[in-house]
Amino acid sequence: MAIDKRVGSAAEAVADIGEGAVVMISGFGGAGFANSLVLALRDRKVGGLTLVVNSATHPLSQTHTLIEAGLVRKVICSAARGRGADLSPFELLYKAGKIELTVLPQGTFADSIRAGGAGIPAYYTPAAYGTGLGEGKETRRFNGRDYVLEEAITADVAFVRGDIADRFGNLTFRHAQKNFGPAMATAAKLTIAEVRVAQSEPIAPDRIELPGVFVNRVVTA
Amino acid sequence: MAIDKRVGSAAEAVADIGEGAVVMISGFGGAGFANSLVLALRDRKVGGLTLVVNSATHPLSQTHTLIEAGLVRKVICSAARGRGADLSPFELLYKAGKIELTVLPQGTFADSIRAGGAGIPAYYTPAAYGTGLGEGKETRRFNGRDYVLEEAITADVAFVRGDIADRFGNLTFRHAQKNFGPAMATAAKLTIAEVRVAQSEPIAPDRIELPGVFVNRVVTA
Amino acid sequence: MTPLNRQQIAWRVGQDFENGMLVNLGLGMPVNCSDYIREGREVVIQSENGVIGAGPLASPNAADSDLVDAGSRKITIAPGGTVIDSAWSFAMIRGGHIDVTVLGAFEVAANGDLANWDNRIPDKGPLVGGAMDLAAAAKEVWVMMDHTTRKGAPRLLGACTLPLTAPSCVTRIYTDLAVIWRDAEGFLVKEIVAGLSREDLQSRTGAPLRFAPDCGVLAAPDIAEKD
Amino acid sequence: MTPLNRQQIAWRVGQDFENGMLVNLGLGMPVNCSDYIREGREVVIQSENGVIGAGPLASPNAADSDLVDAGSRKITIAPGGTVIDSAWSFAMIRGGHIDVTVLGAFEVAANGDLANWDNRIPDKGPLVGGAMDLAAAAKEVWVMMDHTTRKGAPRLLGACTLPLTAPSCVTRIYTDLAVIWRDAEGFLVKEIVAGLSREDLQSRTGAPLRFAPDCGVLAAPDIAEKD
Repeated sequence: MAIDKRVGSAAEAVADIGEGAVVMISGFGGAGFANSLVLALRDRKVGGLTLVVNSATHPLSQTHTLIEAGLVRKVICSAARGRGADLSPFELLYKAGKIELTVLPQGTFADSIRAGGAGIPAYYTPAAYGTGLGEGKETRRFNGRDYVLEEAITADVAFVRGDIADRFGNLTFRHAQKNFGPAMATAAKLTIAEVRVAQSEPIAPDRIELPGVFVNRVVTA
Repeated sequence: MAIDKRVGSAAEAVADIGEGAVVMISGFGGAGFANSLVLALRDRKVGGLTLVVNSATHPLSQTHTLIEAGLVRKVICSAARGRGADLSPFELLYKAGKIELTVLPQGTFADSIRAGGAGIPAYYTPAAYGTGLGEGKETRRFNGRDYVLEEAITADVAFVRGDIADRFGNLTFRHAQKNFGPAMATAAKLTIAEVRVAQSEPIAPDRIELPGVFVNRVVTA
Repeated sequence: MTPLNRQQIAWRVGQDFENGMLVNLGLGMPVNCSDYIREGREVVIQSENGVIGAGPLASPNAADSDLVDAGSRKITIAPGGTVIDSAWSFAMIRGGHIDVTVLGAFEVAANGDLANWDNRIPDKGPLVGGAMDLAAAAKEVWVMMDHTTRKGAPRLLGACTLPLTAPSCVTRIYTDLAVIWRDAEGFLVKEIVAGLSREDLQSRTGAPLRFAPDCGVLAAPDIAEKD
Repeated sequence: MTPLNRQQIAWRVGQDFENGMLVNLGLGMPVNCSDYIREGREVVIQSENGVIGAGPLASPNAADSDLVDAGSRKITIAPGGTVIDSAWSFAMIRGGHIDVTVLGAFEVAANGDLANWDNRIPDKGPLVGGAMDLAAAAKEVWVMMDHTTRKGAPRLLGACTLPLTAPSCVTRIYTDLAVIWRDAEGFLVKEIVAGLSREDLQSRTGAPLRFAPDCGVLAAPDIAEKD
C-alpha cells in the first residue's frame, strides 16, 4: 500500500471537520489563500469555529464567507479592519459582540504558529512590549531589553495553498504563495493542501518546499 | 556600486576576526563543514575563541586543528566525544581543565542558534527536562508538561559551507550540506560562506536556500 | 514656503538609502521610496510577506497574483531576490537584520515613541500587521509623514496620545517641512524647507526642536503627486 | 533457547512499522531496522541531520559525501524524500511529528525512564546529539538493546542508575529475548523467545514483568549478524 494523500475533492477533504474546530488558513497580501477549502468548509455549515488567519477581512480571501455564515466564534489574526468606511462582515459581528478577537503583531502570529509546530510552548519577543497589545502579558528583561512572553498556537486543521503536490504530500509554492503555509502545516493535527497540480510522481528533493510529512490530504483546486 | 560579496581567498575573508571571537561552524555528519575557513582562521593564530559547532571531534571536520593549536577557550556543542578509546585533542584539553564546554541537546543547540538570529532571547523546550543537562536550568509547566528555559546563542562570526553563491551572497546547498548553515548565518554579526562556485549572475529566486542578506562574504573553496 | 508633496518626501528618504542596505517599506507612502534610490546604489527591499529583493510594480501584462508584496501590490522580484515564508521573514525582522524600516505614522514623540497603528476609528476593526515587529526590531526606524494633521495639529509631540506601536524606536522623521533626527535628547532638525523659519517650524511641532549646526535646506526635484 | 542476534532484533522492530509512519532511527543498531520494513509498506525515515525520506546506503560508486545521515553514513534519498536544515529538522522532532523513534539504550526503567547517552566512560567527552530531543518529543520511543549487559546484569530496571536521556518516555523495548511494552503499570511482555521460561526472563530483568494474555513467541528468520 503506497502512500497517497490525494483526495478527490475539497468537500471530501474537509468532510470530518467538526463543530468548534480551530482552523488555520494560509494567505497574505492576496497570495496563497486556500479558498476552495474555505468554501467547502462553509458548505458543511459546522459552527463555533476559531479561525487562525492573518487577516479577517482581506478582499481576496473567502474567509469572510465563514464569518458571514455565522460559523465563526473567534478570530486570531493580525488584521481585522475592512477597507473603506463601511464595516466588513467581521466588523459588524465584532461590533455586535458576536465574535471574539485576538489581535497579534504579525511576527508574533507567525512565530507562535511556528512554535506550535515546533514543540515550543512559549517564547519571548520584543514586539508589543510597551503597547496596548502587550498589556496583561508577562514581561521579562534579557540583556537590558524588555520582552513579552507569547504562547504557541496550534490548530485542529490547517488549510494551505500550494502549487504542486505529489502523492507523498510534498509541496512547492509559487512566489509569495508560501507565506503562512509551511508554518501552519506544522502546527495542526490535520493539514489539507489545495494545489494547482497533484501528481503521483515525486517532486525532486531539491524542489520540495514543505515536506509531505506535514501534509495529510491534498486536493486539486 | 553593485553589491558583490565575493572575496579572493579564505585568508582575506577571515582577516579581521579577532582574539576571543565567538565563531559558529556549520557541518554535521560529514557534510557541510566549512573547513577552508577553519584552516584560514587557524593560520591567523588568534586565541581565546569560543566555538559553536555541533561536534568538537568529528573526524571530517577541521575544528580539531583550532583546538590542537590551543586557540580555543570554550566549545558549545552537542557532541564532544572522540571515536575509539584514545582521547581526542578536545578530550585531552578538557581533561586537563584547559577548555570549557557547554553541551546541549542537538535540537536545543539548533533552535538556540535559530532564536539568536530571530530576535528571540529565550524559549522553552522539553528536551533535557529531568536530566543532568537540564540541572540548574529554569523550568516551567505549560499544559501539564514540564519544560526548561533556554537562551539564544549568537556569534561574532559564522562559517558556512554552501554549494553555489552569487554576488548578492545568496546560497544553495547540496543535500545534507545544509544542516546548521542557514540558522548560523542568521545568528552571527558576520557570516562568511565558502562555496564550490561563486558566480556573478543571480541564482534563480526559487533555487535560493539562504537569502544573501544573511551573508557578508563569499569565498570559493 | 512650499511643503514637499508625498512623492517628494519619498524621494528625500530614498536619497538616504546606502548601497547594500536591507530596507523594509511600510504600506502607503513609504513603498514609493524604492523609486528614488540613487543611481548606482543597490538596495534590497524586504516586504514582510517574505519577498526579499522586491522589484518595481509588475507591468499589467506581467502581473502575477502569486507575486505580491505585503500591501497586495503585484510586484516583480529584483535581481538576486527570492521569497521566504512568513515565519522566516519575521525572524529576519525580529532578529534585527533590517537596516532601515520606513513607516508612516500618526504621531512620534521626542523620546522616539511611535504611534502608527491605531487611530481610534470607531467600530473599525484593529489592524496591526507587521508594524510592531518592525518598529521594535529594525536597526533604524524612519518615519515619513505630514508634519501636522489636516487640521494643523502637530504630529511630533512630547508624548504620543494615540496607542503606541513601539516605545523609543524612531531615529528619523521625514516630513513635508523638515528632516529631523531623533536622539537621546529629542528632536534635532537637519533640514528645513526654504521660506519656513525655525520659529514657524517650532510652532507646528509639539516638542522642543534643536537645530543641527549644519542644518540645511530641504529641497526635492519637481515630482508630481500620485494618487 | 536462542537469543535473537542484532539484525534479528532490527527485523522484529521493522515488522511493527505501519504504512505512512515517520520514523527516526538512532545511530548504531537501530538504523538497520529500515532494511526490514514489510513488503508493500512505505515508511518515511527521518534522519535528524535533516534528511526526510532517507533511502538505503549508497552503492560505492554513487556515494556522495554531501548526502549523509546523522551517523555520517553515505546514503540515498528515497522517492518523495528531501532535505531540510537542522533547525527545521529538530522543530519536526520537538513538535511531536515523529511517530516512532527507535533508540539504543543502556537502561530502561519500569516508569519509562531512558538512559542512553552517558555511560560514564572516564575522560571521554560527552555526546548527547539528538537523543534527548527525540526521547522527549517522539510520539513513541522504542528501544532496541540486549536484554542484559555482557556481564549478565539486567538493563530493564526499577530505576535507572545512569544519567537519564528523558523521563518516562519509552513505550516499547525489543531485546534479544523479548518484546516488551511499557505502560503506566510497568513492563508488559508481549513476546518471548522459544525455550526461555517466564521465570528465566524475570530473573534477567530488574523490575517486575507482567505477561500479556496473548503473549507469543519472539521469532525471526535466519539473518546473519553484520559487523
